Amino acid sequence: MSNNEQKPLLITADKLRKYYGEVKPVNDISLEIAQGQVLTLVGANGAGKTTLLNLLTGLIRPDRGEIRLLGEKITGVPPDQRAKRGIVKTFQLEHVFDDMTVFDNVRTACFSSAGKHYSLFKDIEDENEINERTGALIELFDLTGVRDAFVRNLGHGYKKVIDIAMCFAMKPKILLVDEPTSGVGEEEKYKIMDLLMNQIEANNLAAIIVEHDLHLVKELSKETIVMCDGEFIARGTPDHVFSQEKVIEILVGKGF
Amino acid sequence: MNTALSMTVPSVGRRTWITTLIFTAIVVVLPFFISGYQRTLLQKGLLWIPSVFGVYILYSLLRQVHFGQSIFIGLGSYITAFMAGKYSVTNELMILLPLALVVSIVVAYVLGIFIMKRTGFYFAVMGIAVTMVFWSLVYKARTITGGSDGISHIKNPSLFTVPLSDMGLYYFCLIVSVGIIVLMLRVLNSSFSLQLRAIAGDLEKAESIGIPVKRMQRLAFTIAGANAGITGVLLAFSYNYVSPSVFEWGYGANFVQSAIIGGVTSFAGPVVGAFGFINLEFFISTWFANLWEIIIGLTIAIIVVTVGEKGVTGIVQTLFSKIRCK
Amino acid sequence: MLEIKDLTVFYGTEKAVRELSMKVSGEVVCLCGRNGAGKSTVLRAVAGIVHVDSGQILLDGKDVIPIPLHKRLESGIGYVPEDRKLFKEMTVRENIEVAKIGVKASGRKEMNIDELLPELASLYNRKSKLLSGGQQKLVSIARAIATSPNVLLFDEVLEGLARSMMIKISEIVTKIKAEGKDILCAESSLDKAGMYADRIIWLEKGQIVATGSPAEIKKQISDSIRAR
Amino acid sequence: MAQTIINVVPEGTPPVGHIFESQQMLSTFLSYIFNALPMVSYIIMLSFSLNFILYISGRVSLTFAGIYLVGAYVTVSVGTYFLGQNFSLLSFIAILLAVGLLGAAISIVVYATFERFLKTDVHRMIATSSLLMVFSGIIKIQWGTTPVTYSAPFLKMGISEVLGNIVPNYYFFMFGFSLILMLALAYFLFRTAWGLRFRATSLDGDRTMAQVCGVNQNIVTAITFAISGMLAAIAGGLYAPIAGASYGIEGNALLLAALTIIVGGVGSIGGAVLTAFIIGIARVITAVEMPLFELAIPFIIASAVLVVRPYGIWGKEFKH
Repeated sequence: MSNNEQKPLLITADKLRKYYGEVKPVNDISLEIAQGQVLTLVGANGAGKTTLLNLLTGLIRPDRGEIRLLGEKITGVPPDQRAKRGIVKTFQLEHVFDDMTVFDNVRTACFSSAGKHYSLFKDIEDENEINERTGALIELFDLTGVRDAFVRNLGHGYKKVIDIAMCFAMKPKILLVDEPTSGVGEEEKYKIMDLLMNQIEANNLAAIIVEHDLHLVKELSKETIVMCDGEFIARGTPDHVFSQEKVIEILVGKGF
Repeated sequence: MNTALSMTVPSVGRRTWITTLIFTAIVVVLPFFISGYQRTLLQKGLLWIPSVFGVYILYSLLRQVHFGQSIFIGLGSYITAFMAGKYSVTNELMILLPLALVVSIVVAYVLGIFIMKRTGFYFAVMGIAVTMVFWSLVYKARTITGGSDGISHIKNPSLFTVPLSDMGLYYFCLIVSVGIIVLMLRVLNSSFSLQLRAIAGDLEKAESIGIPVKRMQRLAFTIAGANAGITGVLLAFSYNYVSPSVFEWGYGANFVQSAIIGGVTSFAGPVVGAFGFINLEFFISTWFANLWEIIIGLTIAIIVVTVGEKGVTGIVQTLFSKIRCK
Repeated sequence: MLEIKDLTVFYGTEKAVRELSMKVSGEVVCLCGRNGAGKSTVLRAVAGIVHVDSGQILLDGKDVIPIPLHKRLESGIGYVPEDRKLFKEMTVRENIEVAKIGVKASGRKEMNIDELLPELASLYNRKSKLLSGGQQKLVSIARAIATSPNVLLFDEVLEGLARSMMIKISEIVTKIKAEGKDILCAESSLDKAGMYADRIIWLEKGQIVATGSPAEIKKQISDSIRAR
Repeated sequence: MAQTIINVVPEGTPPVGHIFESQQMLSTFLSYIFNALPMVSYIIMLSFSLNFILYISGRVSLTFAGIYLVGAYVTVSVGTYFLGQNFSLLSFIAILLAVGLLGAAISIVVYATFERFLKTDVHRMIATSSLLMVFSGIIKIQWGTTPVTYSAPFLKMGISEVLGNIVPNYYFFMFGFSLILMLALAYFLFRTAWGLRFRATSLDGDRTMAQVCGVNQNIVTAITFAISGMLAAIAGGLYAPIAGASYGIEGNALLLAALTIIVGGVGSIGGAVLTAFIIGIARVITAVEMPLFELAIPFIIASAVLVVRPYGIWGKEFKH
């Protein structure tokens, strides 16, 4: 943690709060993430992990508190603008464009990130720069074999990877990854995680990864936060965190 | 939308351009071999294509049913009727076409703000509603628009002050239609259409990768409107007559029906649909007199139940691919 | 007695439940496991909501798979869904009534809802959307047991409730068991399952990996975390 | 297009000075309401015809507009044939009920043979709007395109004077009849065992859980379509003595029904009735004050509502 202090703070959340009636999925959480800092977030079902991510991406509005990106207040900024500024999230259940090929899926994100929403008459095949970038991403994420396949015919593992590839196409500053391995087989799990971690490291990104598989968490991350009932209850290296009795108690008892 | 029913939009390739070229060649040559009446039918079919393309864009890319194309056809037609007919200001196509274009773009953009508030059923209904509003305004404003009598005696158009003959008008319509087809094919192959498809596919994800959903939806609606506005001008010149019936919702529905007959899984769909609809209308009403509405209605109902939005071109495509597999 | 034999359910192209066999008779069995382990899918298959790809579900020796969804309650399977799913605009009484009107509970011993769930008596005329989460859960249970089915399925019945409510509902589950019903539950949390279950079945990837009492399973899982 | 015969606001006495002004305003306002009654009842029934299917089974079906057309024509023909100028209230009601049954039958047949195979809302909209062409084609073959009228009930029922306004009794009859139908429907939905099943499968309930509780979805949907068809046909029959039946009136019916849903929200009987009053009265006022905007006013109201409350004034957000 000591080396984080030299790096600039990327995102700061100050006393975020979101209540749904009696349920308090996010209860006055403060969070600071520096560039290149990778956090894993574990917790029981309904502990508020997804709600926290959605607050950061702007899909839901906080009841209280504020979020800053590089010191600039972004609490009221809509999700598509936040995505442009570098806060990008993958979805728990894969959200991909089923009726398009893998290449087109990634290409859409590349066009969007380049701000080319309204170039009406330029053939997509002629946009060399974008196509090259898409091709590079496809290669990077090991999707070359299914480049022209329609996404709806592919398995969950592929869809997850495509989802992640689209996020990288947005040139993110911070990546919020919601359960990258849920609903995916054991072998694919490691492949997806490897791809993800390598890319995060290579681009020196900050990331919050929500993950249920504690085994993976221990292997892959340097810093873990345990969340329970809308609050952070433990934070530190995975080894340290998972040796605490209360954490095990909560994780085993409440499910994960 | 249900994945089992999902459809795909092909990309514009060399084959599409060759087909377009062949199509153009045929319609260029055809008038020399057919009667004057058949030529007007052909001309009407040509003029329908851009409007059907508007419906096609909204349907195949955004999955919305656009019943309101008649609004913009009507606007274009009445602009022409006023300028070249009633008030005799000008019959110059090079003034009328840009004017209709600007008016329909402005109207479409403003209407889009309201109509695109919600999608699906609500979008379709608002499309019908707006046409009916225009219909009623035109119908009631008798002193200006002539009410149900419409406006007749529209002067023949001139192009760069040269008056156009009937044949000249046909070729001008041809140029405009083919021009719009080419433009639309480009639009369909642009990043814009890719992103529209993304919006239809998964709105949440589209937003999360930074696509400005609302604005792009509105732009698609505006493009459809602009297409129809231009054809409205030429349709008015073709008929020499405009009546409030251009604003009837059934007329707008005809474009949707054309698109469905043609099919939205192929770029040829709108072309086939426009010609198919107009010829069906003509032949059925000559052969079976009163039965034409029943036949058209049932045809479309059956097409939708059996092959969905694939239409005639979709059926042909499947047949071809089956033959090729064997 | 509920018996499941070689149950397989596909979710898209992946198997959500793989050749799972188990038996429930006169006890409270709870399926536990991580997200996506297939707990809910088993329950939904028994309730008739998801399509079963192969296998048998026997209720007192009779296969229930051919029975259509709207006849399952009549044949003796009551289901309490994951997130309550009440008819929001209806009163509590009407919610329970819906289950009662269409179903002839032939030959079953009537259950006394007022005795089992006395809390509901004062709420009968209130719209169910105005109830608190715990009260909604009670209504959902009442709706399932109103026609006294022989088998009851509880999907995450303690999820999202306050501690006192959890205790209350686990007591109710025990009381229902005392009426001679077979109960199959799913919980993602061992703590919660331990509050009422006699036996726990730990699922991973749609298969049974461990069976035992709550304490046994808990120890097994904690050990495996420490070992990692 | 329906040519509403708007009873022209009574010319009224010439201005008699300030004392009477407020009373006259009240009288004028009442006259607006009275004159709106036919339109209001027409909108209530038609909109609920569409709304009911949308709310209970989550389907969009535009067939009701065709059934409305058939209802209007059949009432005119049957009324002229059997009753002619000899009008009796009971036999007219009998005709209306018979027409309602006919509408229900058509609706069920179309549903069972056709609509049930449509898979998405988009398909349903296109296919059922094409069916409207079939309906109007049949009408054209049978009755031609010239409007037909049957105004005996309207004329024979006489007029009454209410607070200085002369109002045809038929207006009250029409409004009363539709109100009774809506009350009956409300009674059915909220007080009977079958109504409970309907509400359980509706958008407010939960389709799957209703089936888990033993509700047979197919029967409920079939009855839903029958009720919708009945409402549409009776609306046609009731409105025919005022407006006659003419080729192409289904467009207006479709539009008003749909706009009422936009304003009133899905599945609210109260919302439908209130919206019908708003739109009906607004139409009458504009018909008198600004005839140019008479047909535009429902749309203007709906657009305003869409901007302020996208899910309708009384509506809730449904995802179907």
